[in-house]
Amino acid sequence: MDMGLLIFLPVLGAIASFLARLKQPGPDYVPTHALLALIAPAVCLLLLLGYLPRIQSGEALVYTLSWIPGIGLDLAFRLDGLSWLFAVLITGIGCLIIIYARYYFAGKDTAGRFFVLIQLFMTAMLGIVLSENLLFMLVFWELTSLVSFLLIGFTWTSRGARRGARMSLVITGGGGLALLGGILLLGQIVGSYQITDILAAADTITSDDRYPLTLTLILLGAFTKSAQAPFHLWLPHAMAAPTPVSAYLHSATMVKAGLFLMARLHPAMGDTELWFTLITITGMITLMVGAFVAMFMHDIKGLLAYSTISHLGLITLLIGMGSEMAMAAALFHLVCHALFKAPLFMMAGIVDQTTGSRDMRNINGLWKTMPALMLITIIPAAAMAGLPLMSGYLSKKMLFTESLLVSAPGWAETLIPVWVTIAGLFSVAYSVRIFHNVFFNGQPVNLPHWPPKKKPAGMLIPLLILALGSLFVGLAPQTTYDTLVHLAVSATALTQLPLYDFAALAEARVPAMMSLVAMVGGLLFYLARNPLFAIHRQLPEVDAKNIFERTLQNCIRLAQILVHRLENGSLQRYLAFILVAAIAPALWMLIGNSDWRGPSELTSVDAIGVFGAIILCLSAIGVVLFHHQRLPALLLLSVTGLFVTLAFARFSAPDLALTQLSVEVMAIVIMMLALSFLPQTSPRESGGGRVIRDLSLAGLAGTGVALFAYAVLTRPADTISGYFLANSVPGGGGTNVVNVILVDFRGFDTLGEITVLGIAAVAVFAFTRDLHLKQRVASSGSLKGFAEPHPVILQMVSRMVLPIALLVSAYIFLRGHNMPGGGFIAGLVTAVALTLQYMAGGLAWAQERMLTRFRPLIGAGLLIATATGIGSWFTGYPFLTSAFAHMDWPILGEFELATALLFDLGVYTTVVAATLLILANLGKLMTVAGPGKEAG
Amino acid sequence: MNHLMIMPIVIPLITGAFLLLMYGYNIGRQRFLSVASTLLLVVFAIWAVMQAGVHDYTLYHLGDWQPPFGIVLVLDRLSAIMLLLTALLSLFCVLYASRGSDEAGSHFHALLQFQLMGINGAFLTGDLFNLFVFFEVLLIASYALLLHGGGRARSRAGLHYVIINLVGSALFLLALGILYGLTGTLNMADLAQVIANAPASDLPLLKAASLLLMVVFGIKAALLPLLFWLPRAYSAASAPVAALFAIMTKVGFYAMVRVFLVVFGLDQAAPANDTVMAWLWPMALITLTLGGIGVLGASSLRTLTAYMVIVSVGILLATLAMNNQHLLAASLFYLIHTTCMTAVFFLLADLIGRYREAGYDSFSIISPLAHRWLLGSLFLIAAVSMASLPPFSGFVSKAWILQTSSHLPGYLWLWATILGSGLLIITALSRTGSGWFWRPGERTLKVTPPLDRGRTATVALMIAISLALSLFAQPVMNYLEVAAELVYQPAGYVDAVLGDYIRHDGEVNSSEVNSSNVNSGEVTQ
Amino acid sequence: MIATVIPFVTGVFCIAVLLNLYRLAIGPDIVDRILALDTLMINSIALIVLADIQMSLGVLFEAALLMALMGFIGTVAMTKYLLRGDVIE
Amino acid sequence: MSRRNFWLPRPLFSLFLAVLWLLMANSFSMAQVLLGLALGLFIPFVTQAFWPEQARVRHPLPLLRYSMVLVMDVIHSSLTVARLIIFYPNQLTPSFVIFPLELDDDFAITVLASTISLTPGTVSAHYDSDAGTLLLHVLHLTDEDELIRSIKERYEQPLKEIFQ
Amino acid sequence: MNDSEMPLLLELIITLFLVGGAVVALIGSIGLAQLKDFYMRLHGPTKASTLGVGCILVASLLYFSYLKDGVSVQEALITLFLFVTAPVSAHMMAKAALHRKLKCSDRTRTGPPDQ
Amino acid sequence: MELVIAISLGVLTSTGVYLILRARTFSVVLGLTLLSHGVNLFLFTMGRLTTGAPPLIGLTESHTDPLPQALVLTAIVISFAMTAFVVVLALKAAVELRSDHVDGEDPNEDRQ
Ligand code: NA
Ligand code: NA
Repeated sequence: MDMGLLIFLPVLGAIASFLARLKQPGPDYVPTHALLALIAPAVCLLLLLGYLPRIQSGEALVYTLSWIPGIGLDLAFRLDGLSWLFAVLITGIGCLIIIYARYYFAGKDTAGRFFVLIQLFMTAMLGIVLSENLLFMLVFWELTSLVSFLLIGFTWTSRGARRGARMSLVITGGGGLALLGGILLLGQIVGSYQITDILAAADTITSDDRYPLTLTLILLGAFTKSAQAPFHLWLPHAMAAPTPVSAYLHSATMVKAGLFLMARLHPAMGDTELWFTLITITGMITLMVGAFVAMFMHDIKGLLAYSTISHLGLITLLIGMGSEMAMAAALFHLVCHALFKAPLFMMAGIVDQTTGSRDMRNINGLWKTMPALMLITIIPAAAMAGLPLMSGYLSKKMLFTESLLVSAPGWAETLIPVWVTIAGLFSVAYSVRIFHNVFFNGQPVNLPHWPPKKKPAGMLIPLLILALGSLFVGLAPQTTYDTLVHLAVSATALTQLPLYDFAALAEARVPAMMSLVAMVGGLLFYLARNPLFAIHRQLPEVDAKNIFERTLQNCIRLAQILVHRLENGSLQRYLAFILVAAIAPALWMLIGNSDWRGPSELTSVDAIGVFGAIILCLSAIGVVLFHHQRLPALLLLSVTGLFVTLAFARFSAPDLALTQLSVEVMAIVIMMLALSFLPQTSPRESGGGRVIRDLSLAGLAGTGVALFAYAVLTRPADTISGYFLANSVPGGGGTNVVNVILVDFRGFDTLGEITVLGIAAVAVFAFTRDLHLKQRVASSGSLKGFAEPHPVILQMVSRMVLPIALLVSAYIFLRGHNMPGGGFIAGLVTAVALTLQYMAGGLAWAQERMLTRFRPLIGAGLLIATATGIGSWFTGYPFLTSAFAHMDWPILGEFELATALLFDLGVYTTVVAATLLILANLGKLMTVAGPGKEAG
Repeated sequence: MNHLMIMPIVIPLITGAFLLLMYGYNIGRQRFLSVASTLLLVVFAIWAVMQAGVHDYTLYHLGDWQPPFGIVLVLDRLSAIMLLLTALLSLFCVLYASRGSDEAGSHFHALLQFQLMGINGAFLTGDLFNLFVFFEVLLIASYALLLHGGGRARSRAGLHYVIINLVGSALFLLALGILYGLTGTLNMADLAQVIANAPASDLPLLKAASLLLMVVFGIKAALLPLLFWLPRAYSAASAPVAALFAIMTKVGFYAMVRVFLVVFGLDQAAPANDTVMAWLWPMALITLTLGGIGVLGASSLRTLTAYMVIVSVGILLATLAMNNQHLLAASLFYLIHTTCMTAVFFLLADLIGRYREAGYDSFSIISPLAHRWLLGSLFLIAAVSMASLPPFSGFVSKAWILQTSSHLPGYLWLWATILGSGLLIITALSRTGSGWFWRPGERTLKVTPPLDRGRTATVALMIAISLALSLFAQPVMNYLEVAAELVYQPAGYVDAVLGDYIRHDGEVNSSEVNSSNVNSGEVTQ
Repeated sequence: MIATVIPFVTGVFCIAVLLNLYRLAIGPDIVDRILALDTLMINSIALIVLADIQMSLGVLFEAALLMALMGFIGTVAMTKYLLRGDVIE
Repeated sequence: MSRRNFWLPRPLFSLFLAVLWLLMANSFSMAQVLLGLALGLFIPFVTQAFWPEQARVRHPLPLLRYSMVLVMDVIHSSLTVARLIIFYPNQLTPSFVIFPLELDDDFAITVLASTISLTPGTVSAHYDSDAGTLLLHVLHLTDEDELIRSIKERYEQPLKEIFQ
Repeated sequence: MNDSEMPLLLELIITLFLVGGAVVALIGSIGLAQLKDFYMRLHGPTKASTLGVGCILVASLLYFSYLKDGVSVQEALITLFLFVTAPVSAHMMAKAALHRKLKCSDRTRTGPPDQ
Repeated sequence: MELVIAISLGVLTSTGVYLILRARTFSVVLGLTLLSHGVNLFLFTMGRLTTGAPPLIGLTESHTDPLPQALVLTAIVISFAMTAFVVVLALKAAVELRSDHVDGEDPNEDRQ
């Protein structure tokens, strides 16, 4: 249970530190904040030590709490030797780092932020190592990437910090995605994300054909995290972070997460050819690249960073070898590395802060000014070099031993020993260098602070502790191994292994020779450094950060270009795409379908019909031919509309004829209103190729529609309409079935339809109100004549037309339920009659004579229609249930009352108001600052 | 008949109409009405979710005409979820807009209500032509909202958006015509059964019609190559509008699910939707890729978010094309997540833009900004969720999608594109974050405008939803699992809607007179 | 007798419509086109009424009436446009 | 204006509308009659603002006679024009004629202008309110003075009677 | 079409109106098509067509008044409407033509006075 | 007759499509109108074509299919609203962008 606490405590700590920072900002409080931040890790450490006995009994403590079983994501914790080892490293070194930071950040008010983030990070790390559920582990995995991003960008004012942070996030984040994929696959293969189950399912996993992919993805995650070549590039640039961060995240803990993962999954996925090849090769390359580049680094942290990379490679290599002993060596070296690399970083930090530089070409002979630091540094440096009696010596020797034991495959047998020896040689060289170059090697060269600033001695405590730890490991390896590492190794092997025999290791001859070679070679190499540096300087300077940034920038530019190519603001292009998308699949589908001609027999051709069809087509084609001269095009368009109307009228659709007719005229008037602001002609601007493209598109579209129409028309019709014809009178109370459908059977459609009309009008109002056109778009101004605006004769007649038109519209409205007509058409007739007044008498003149609040009228219309619908609730029927009654009252005679009529009234009101609102607003565009009432 | 069910359509309609009637209302009253109505919508949506949790299908016979003759509304888990999502989203948008962006033009709230009416109608209707009508309602409203506030960028983008959608509507009518001409009905359930029993000679035509519908819905959902209107339109719209538009593409997705899986999917043995799915799959993957590239290439946060929308559409449609029940459930979960987060980002772009000295939400301009820490943290959290990193809903949804798809053929394509686009998103967002909050260095504004708590709270709340969605994912997932299961049992849908109606004794039905009108005499007296 | 004469009459009006279209096409001036359209409208009223008589339905009066109204409005709008460069002012 | 004028601006016209309604509705049931009257009252009431200010038919009877004459003339003259168009399309001698008006009421002038346009051979092309003239276009002009005189006596005089 | 029991006279009159109307309208359109200048073309349609269509409408009026009991008044209304509006359309078009200073045919005695 | 109708529908569609592919909003509007004519007629014909049988109960004994007519009526109204809207929008855009060119960035569109 309290394993959860292990993870949860640092969160509390982080929150506490955050609050403390809010409460007491400013540098004076750094010590208190540090003390506060120390609590959580310390407690965790103690808890862990408390677990030791149970761990030593070899049991794996597992505690599971269900979270999202649906995706197999549980809050599951696991504490076994491996996780215990890592947890101890994380918390232990964490404590020391915090102590170190207390001095490092002394007098900086960024300290608070550091303490918050470092504890968050601790949470993440503990989460990784203590998770039993792989998905759950992934949560923390990503969290480490994120916190690391924030910590590398800690000093965000510097460009390097920002870039380094982004680089690490992109690389490790990408790795995280790969890992997600890998883990999901693994989960699918095993059927669970619980590590226990996975470790138990080794055979299923390795025999599954998705194994290679799974392994590759998981290793991608691990390699990116642990800075394995070629993903190591981010680590050196992570050195932009403050030294405590580098020491903790980028040497001791986070970069070990990948190694942890490999070690953790080794029993499940290990000992296969693929595993060996992928990991050992990566490890070897990383080992060598790191060691070599480190040699030539002048920046202390840079050198340490590359040496870290090299050591990570080393451990990876060992893990790749896969034998228990190799694993033992790996984990042993992992501990050693943590113990000697952290203090070296701390040393670098102190040197940096006191002298103000990290360049080893300037920093020399510090032994005079900081002897204590020098004395402490001897141990970790020696350990890193792998001098006898040092922890590093043993781990190196273990490595050599293992390298000799590698049997299969052939190439590795000889290559690996040589390889590791050379790498060892380099490591000796750079270890010697960092020590000698910093503390001896003559006089310092123009350092920013000389003599160096004083730092409180307390800052050395964490170094001292770590150094002594390192020394202890070197002197008493067996004890260290037995207490710390052995449990971990057993955990990775899932069995209690025999203890590692260091006595035997001491006997081993060949490894001893190899390390001797490495040491001597390293020393010689170091002595010959200056000519080598000279050569190295000749080599072209490669800055990974710049390469990365450049590639990123190029990708972005490429993306931009591509996007702009596609999304280039050409409406016609988009429309062409859409048409192609519509035509291509449909035709593709219909290519195979030969029987266009359906079974039912054709109706006879009649002359009038053909005549109408021909004229319809001619007028449509005419519109195309004339579309450059806009007004004639409009005339032809209205001819088309007229013949559509005639078609409706001929084929038994009087309602449609009426509607089409009224709509057509209103549309034409609106278009002309707009046209008076637009150019009167369209220039001929599309080239021949374009015209051909469009013509073929148009032709294809037309053919498609024609084929569809023919195919459907020649097939028998079996529709639900019988019901409407049968129920229109008894159920809907009207003989005009179309109208009954509109106001009753499908009244809901009509409600939506008038809403559309209303919205359109309101929208037009909304976006024309601030649009006052002083000048027209183009040379249509010439049209504006001196003729009187409102010819008397036109006025007189149109005024007389109005009342008649109103009567007619009343008639059309009232009979609509039984004969062609209805609210919509009546509304349009009214609107048209009033439009005529606009045209004849002028907007202002007409506005004075009528109520011009169209928007509320639209609202009213919609509300009337809706209210009619709601009314039926009170009689217990659903929305829009119609009710009607045929009355035959004594005096009045026969008449009918129908709620449908009320609904139609709503339609009528909306239509009138909407149409006039649009026209009025278009009309007022010209009247500068519109006289009379506001239109709408 | 339970009238609560039609409320999601009627309430916004009444509110919108009333706001027009009271066109003189000051902005305060408008806001009050608008917020009140949206709150009501949330309430009714919650009711709908619970109702659908109890009864698989709830029907509403408009005008008391039984389907397929009258229009019927169908409430199931799928539509309920969409209703709730819409309601919540719109609530946040209204709240955000009420902090001032609604004053940029007239009738913002009325138009927004009409938009909601359209969206909810599209989610509820069980009639294909009625779906068309509600599409038009939500479109015309969206046109108006898109242009709200004016400006040439909006005019241009709006013009493209409108015209493209008009072409889309024409295609929709074409498809409707073909379907009606061959099946003689419009009710989705009835269509489904007629299509399932259609003669072989009609099948190619029907499938062609379904392909036309794919284009129509593809335009709404922004499927390649129909999506080029989207980036400009979304980045031109005012923040709350763009945020609301986050649901619009999902309407297209929803329509595809309903039409392709139910109407064309009844015949499980030889489904008529195979052709559509075959076409949908590659197009969706390309859409997804292009979206990722666009995210990387975007030059402002709004554009970036617009491409996020495209990415999400790609994922949704690709998963739909894989045509698997459990995958559908997963992608529905993803839909909820992505809708919230894209909305958050549109609002965030505006929120941060207001506090940057120059450049609003542009990446190219380096400008000091106020409230660096608060906005920065907000952005960071939002970005983590958007990049579907744990512990947010995005992680859960993606994990679920990848898991469920891993059994299906071609899953590697899906994985590659999803994970790849994920990397691109992380890259883009890290650039944005560091560019906005780190790059300006210590430079600060001359005058620090006070933080707009209302707007900030709104955004924070929406992000919190994303977190909550992952913390309490399991119940939601269970709900969606059943929702998807129902979608993949079209027979159940058809039975529920049509009852014992079979086309060829339609006469039996037509002879019986609509019950409501028998006793309508006293209704009118 | 009526039945026999109707097709002939309709045919005559079709010819008239063709003549109108001819004028509409050749212009030369826009006013000519408008005049042609106006006449076309009037002739199509006749066509509608004839169709109504032929089918002896009596449901197309309204269509004819609206056609007259709309034709008038259309002509007015267009001439107004020519006179003033604007339709509503 | 007086109370009666306000509520019932044009009694004649209202009646006309009511009758027209009944004819259109094609039923004389009480309900329709009431409806027709209602509309007859309502429509003029809402549209009175749009009406020509002073135009009122003072004497209906001459109006009837006038329209009779008009119909006759239309039929007769259209035959002549038809003959001209068919047989001598190239011997036509069109011309513009300026017609000095005696009427001053806009409405009356409108009626006159329409009359002139309806009678084939003449179209009123432009009304110059300042000069008080109508510009006519004549399809086949033989004697200008004769034309003006005939228009004056056949149409302008009766219109004077009707509207003044 | 059941006009068998229709009295011959009525049928004759209707036929007469139909044919006459057709002819007149045709003449109007011929005029429109072949006359020299716009002002002359204006004459044809503005009344010939109106008259022709008027005749058709009268025919229809008679026909339906017989077919359905009661006067079918719509046609009368249409005719009235046409006769009221036609001159105005003509007037407006003529104004437009004058405004655009259209050429008259060379046979024109006195051209339009320049405004 | 079916063939004639099919062909004219095709022609209407083609002309409409061709016009919406032109570079000026006005042409596009013309094209949209033609297209909607075509589509409305298409939807209308999907009820099959019959003369002299309007869906008016009591007038004739046979009736054509009323449903497509109702649908087309709705469609006409909607496309009217849309046309009006798009016309005004096109006008607004043309005024604001100083040109009604919509085919990509117009060279002679002045930006401020
Ligand atoms: Na209607
Ligand atoms: Na005329």
